Amino acid sequence: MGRPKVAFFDLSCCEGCQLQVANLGEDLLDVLELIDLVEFREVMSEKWEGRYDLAIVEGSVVNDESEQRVRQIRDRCNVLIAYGSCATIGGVNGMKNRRPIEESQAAVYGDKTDWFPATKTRTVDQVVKVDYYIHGCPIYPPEFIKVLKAALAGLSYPVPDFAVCVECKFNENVCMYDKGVTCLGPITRAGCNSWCINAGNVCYGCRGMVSNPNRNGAEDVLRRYDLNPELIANKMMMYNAAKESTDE
Amino acid sequence: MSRNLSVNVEFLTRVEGHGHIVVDVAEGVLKTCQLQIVEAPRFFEAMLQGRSIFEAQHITSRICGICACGHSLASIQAAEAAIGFTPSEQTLKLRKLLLHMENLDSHVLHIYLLAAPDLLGVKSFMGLMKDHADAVRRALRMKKACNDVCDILVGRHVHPISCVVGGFTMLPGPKELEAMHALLLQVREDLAPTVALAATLEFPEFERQTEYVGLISDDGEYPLLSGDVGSTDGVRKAKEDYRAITNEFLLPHSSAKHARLSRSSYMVGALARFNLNHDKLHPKAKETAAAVGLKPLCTNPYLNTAAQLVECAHCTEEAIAIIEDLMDRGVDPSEAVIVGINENHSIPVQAGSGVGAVEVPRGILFHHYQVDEQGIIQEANCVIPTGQNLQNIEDDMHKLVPELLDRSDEEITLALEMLVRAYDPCISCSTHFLEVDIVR
Amino acid sequence: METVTINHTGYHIKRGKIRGITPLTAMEKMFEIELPGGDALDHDPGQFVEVSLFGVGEAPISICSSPTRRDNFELTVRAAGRLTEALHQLQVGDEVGIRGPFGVGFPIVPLEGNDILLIAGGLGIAPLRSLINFVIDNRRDFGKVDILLGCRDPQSMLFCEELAYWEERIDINFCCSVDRAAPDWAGNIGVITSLIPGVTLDPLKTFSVVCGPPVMYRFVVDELLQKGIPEKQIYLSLERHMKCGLGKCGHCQIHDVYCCQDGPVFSYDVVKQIKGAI
Amino acid sequence: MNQTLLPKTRLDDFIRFLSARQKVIAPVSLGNNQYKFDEVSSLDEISLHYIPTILPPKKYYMPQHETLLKYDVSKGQEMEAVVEVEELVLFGVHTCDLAGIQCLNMVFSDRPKDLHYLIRKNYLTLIGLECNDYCDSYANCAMLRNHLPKGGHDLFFTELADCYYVHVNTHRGDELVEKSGLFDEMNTQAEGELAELRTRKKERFKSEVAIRYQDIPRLFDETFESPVWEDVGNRCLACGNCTNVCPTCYCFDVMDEPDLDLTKGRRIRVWDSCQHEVFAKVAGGESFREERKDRKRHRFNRKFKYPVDRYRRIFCTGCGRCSRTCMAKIDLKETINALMEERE
Ligand SMILES: Cc1cc2nc3c(=O)[nH]c(=O)nc-3n(C[C@H](O)[C@H](O)[C@H](O)COP(=O)(O)OP(=O)(O)OC[C@H]3O[C@@H](n4cnc5c(N)ncnc54)[C@H](O)[C@@H]3O)c2cc1C
Ligand code: SF4
Ligand code: SF4
Ligand code: SF4
Repeated sequence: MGRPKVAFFDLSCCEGCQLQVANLGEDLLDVLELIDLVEFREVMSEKWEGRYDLAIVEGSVVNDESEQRVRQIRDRCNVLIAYGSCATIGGVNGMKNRRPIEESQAAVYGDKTDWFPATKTRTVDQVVKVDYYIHGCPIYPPEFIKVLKAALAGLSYPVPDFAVCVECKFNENVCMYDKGVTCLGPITRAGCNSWCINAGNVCYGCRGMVSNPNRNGAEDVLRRYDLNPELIANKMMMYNAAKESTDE
Repeated sequence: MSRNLSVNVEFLTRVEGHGHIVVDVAEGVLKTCQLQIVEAPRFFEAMLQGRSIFEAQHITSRICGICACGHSLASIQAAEAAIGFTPSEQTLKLRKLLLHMENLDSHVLHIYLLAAPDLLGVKSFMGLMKDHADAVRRALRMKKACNDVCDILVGRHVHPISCVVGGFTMLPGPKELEAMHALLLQVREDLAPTVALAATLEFPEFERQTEYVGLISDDGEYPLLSGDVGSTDGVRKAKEDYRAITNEFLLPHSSAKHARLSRSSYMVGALARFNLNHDKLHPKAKETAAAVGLKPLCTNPYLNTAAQLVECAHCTEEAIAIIEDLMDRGVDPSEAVIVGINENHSIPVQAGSGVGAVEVPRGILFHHYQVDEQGIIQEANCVIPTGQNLQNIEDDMHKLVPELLDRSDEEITLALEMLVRAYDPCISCSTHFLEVDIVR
Repeated sequence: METVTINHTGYHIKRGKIRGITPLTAMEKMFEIELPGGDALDHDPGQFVEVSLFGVGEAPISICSSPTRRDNFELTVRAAGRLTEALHQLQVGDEVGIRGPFGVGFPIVPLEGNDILLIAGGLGIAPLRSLINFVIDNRRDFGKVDILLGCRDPQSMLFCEELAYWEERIDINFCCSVDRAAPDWAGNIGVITSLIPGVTLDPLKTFSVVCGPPVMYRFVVDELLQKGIPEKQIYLSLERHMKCGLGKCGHCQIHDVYCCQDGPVFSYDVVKQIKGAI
Repeated sequence: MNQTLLPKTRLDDFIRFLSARQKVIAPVSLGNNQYKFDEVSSLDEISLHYIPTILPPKKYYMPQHETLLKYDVSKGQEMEAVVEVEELVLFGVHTCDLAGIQCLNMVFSDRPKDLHYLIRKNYLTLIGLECNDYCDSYANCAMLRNHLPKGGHDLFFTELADCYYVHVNTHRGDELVEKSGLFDEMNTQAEGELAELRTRKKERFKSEVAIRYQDIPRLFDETFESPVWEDVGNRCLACGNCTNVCPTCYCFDVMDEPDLDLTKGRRIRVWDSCQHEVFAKVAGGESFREERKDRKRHRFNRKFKYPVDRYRRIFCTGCGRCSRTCMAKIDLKETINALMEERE
């Protein structure tokens, strides 16, 4: 068997996750030893007509056109990896679901909204079956490599289902709550090595929530910080709104 | 010659985002010439309404992964202006450093991985691997270096973490400065062979009189993070008047807004900056310009790539200078901020309106916010460089296509693709998709 | 940082070679494994080994063969996750890592000379098979032997040929039931507990060993107690997640008990003390 | 064994003496009144007056990620068991953390022994430091009688007016004292000062909860079904901070980390937490501690009840880390008080 044919695709997103892959630097060359990269629009003009062993998809589904594209990709690939928050949980694109789509359109395009049709933001797995998830905005490169290894070996990759706090403690950071600001680490699933807290910022929840978060408990904790309820809701929904609004 | 021609290239590649080019020539006469932006709109402005101004950087960084640091800087500048906060000198210095790294990183990506394949006649960097493996390795090494500097400085390059309204949540210590310095010295080494390679490249010939727009200032510094907005047609306005510069308008074939100033269109980006401020470039950058034969006022858009190379030299030298200065003076660690959404009230907030104008890789980027006294965003607006360039690209195409009609379909298509790529468009930013559709 | 090699730790694996693979159902396969040099595993019925494939992981699997039979041992594996699915991909001649045997198996000594009632649900028949064959090979040491087996449906029944053999033997009472079946099924239909009242036994002389999915225990134990079997004479094999098998990792801990070292087999009077164990 | 004195003015020399021989680990400040054990090379980097570090020194005994085996599957299941070790001196370890290490020693030397732990432990030198005063209101060391040294160290320092009173407890400790040449003879004044300090501490350190040490296990036995657990479970976010920071929590997960070539790799163990929902899940999907209250109760019992049955020792050192770190403000002393009230 030859090297697996791998292709990268992007739906609606900022393409930062592709860049994270391009940014692997010389590690990228090691990865390229393992796979046969057949499509990567951002950096390649080559096209592949056959089946993909692995399709790696970034971005959310936000209109009929992107829905069609992702269905075509699924039909042509054996294994599909959704990577980046936009693809796995909707990411920041999901925020627009929190108000009627017409309102958002009007805010940006005024009376010309008809020219640019849009739908609610959906995650890739709300449209087609997804085999592997790499969460994060942007993806954490070591996790990308980990999942790629699992996919190439045909093994499952269970996303850590415990809180970012765990990794944060491993890294011995001073807790943001002790510094007087709120952090979504306790309800966000780990896997990023507590990236943001290591850099002195709070966790924004970009990897999505753990499977059974104590939402009431978390809101109680946040409420102790002089925040109005709307800001709390905003905070918890920065990345998680797409799942939230369509699951209802 | 009266010719009908139809070329159809779907998914223009090696650009950030998705677009189509539609050219329609019937009987030798150019009828339509459009750059269609079919990228799905993402409604960032709408998402920002009702949120804390302290979240604006985090959210708008996600407009674009390639210029995430640029968006962050413009967003922070606008946000700080809106709430009436003045950043410290150290903070400004570190932000300048970050912007240099952003421009350097993006330019290296564009020059080597996106533009060079065209100029060397291959399909992509994968093709380069055969005859120019060293160049690819060098490009990846330079990119990695930029990336590593950003990791140290702001946690990561894509969607920087520590650079926020108020300053930095993490500051480099002596060890970190040392590490960044070493990385940049290596970039400096790699730049020499890059310039040598670029000097051998032949850029297509094409000229069109164009208005160039960018930041201008009265001090001796090549303006990237501060200054007024000016043009080669003599316009000069405060950045708060950005709407009078960009005059945005919508076209049905593009989900991105277009812009015009004194003429039907204008250009922003490395070439515009070079044309406006070449005398302020670092001597090393001026040397580079001479080596690749770039002279002001240059009206060949294909040479935007050359101007990027000149800026690479400038940014590298300036970044090294900043780091050396910081190594001498030391970074004051007590300036690190803990902000979150300001629930600790560490930053005073007042109602107001603020504009940020920053020269990011593809040109001048504007962010504009209006906040209430709680720091809640009432109104937000972003004007993206690629959006400003779209009309100019179309105008270039209008002039270029008739000049090319005696060439083959493939050559015309390639020339158009290369033209669009020379602008290094970031359609993700302006809203993603580029497709060439020539009907003659 | 210096790296020291250690000659033997609890995490050392033995390189087992797969000598035979028998597909049992759509989900389960039986593997016959040979240790280096043909060494015997030296296990007791009811013990388990940690089976490992480097790059994939490790999982506890009960030994389903009797120590009285041949030198190679057998494992019945249901494809349930990472490791077990990878095991199902293997071929005869491939290697697997083996650690163990671990744990305290079924109590042979107290059983000897007494009547025994063995109750298995689903995959629980795998560890019990090891005991059953041990009993058959030492048949004279035991009194009356009853075996009750419950399965989801006839398709999921394991070791069908052996079941038929046990059924034929006159010195063993074998009875099985399925939760649901097609109309052409001639056997019993119903949950396993429905078989217990039908067994005639002398409760004070009977030792019962139960093995099956966690949900089964409550109901079966209630029935056995109803029959008058003393708590001390009921043995259960508990399943817990395990990572080390060495009584350290904490996954299999129920109260102060580590299933991997102190179990997995416990008598009911002990289990009863451990709140939340079943 | 014996006692000796180190004048305060020579402490820096002693640290430099140590760091010339091997890496020295000591508490350093992170700001925000928080500390961590980290590498130092001189006294000025060390915070001698510190409250318990974010992570206890267990991270040197059983690192967060620890390699157990290296494997290569190119020719079958080939492996080599390894321990990654480094000679370290841990300086300034408080009595609660010494007790924590003693607990871990018990667990890992219990049969079957864990050689990875025991071998690494041999590379570590432990120098204790007495707390002359309470750390903060979260600490509950007196209740567990860990405010006084109970062994487990090579050297033990107690700060007096001008010098450190040093207990030499092992041959290794003795060697450091000898080789450094920095220590003075014991004198009666120091003896007197130490006695005085201990008397003062006796008054200052009183059991923080009104319960006797020996009665604690029974309390947990009797309150297994208490509604207190319900309340604690409702507040708990299951983030696992309390177990990670605890000096006596040692649960772990074992996993393989293949290299990019997919043939070589490492089998590692990583700290795990009984507070995670998946911790006690088995293949059928059943979880034995599905509810947060079950998990919280399990953790408390694993400190105050179960280890007493197994190792005859309470596995809480009284460091207060779990209460200090909990953002839901679940406090160990409050919980014990609530349980006691409940029982009455
Ligand atoms: C003493 C003992 C004896 C046993 N004997 C046998 C036997 O003889 N035969 C047999 O087939 N089995 C036996 N088992 C059960 C077997 O050990 C489990 O099925 C084991 O989990 C299989 O490992 P695995 O790597 O294949 O599955 P895993 O990958 O561990 O998956 C097991 C289950 O857990 C879920 N899961 C895995 N990871 C996660 C995660 N991170 N988050 C959420 N869910 C997750 C999976 O979906 C799956 O349902 C025994 C268990 C014990 C304790
Ligand atoms: S900083 Fe955030 S992620 Fe870290 S421990 Fe605190 S709450 Fe958890
Ligand atoms: S710390 Fe939070 S926001 Fe940051 S990368 Fe991790 S999950 Fe995302
Ligand atoms: S239970 Fe809490 S107080 Fe006790 S040793 Fe652990 S962290 Fe310290």
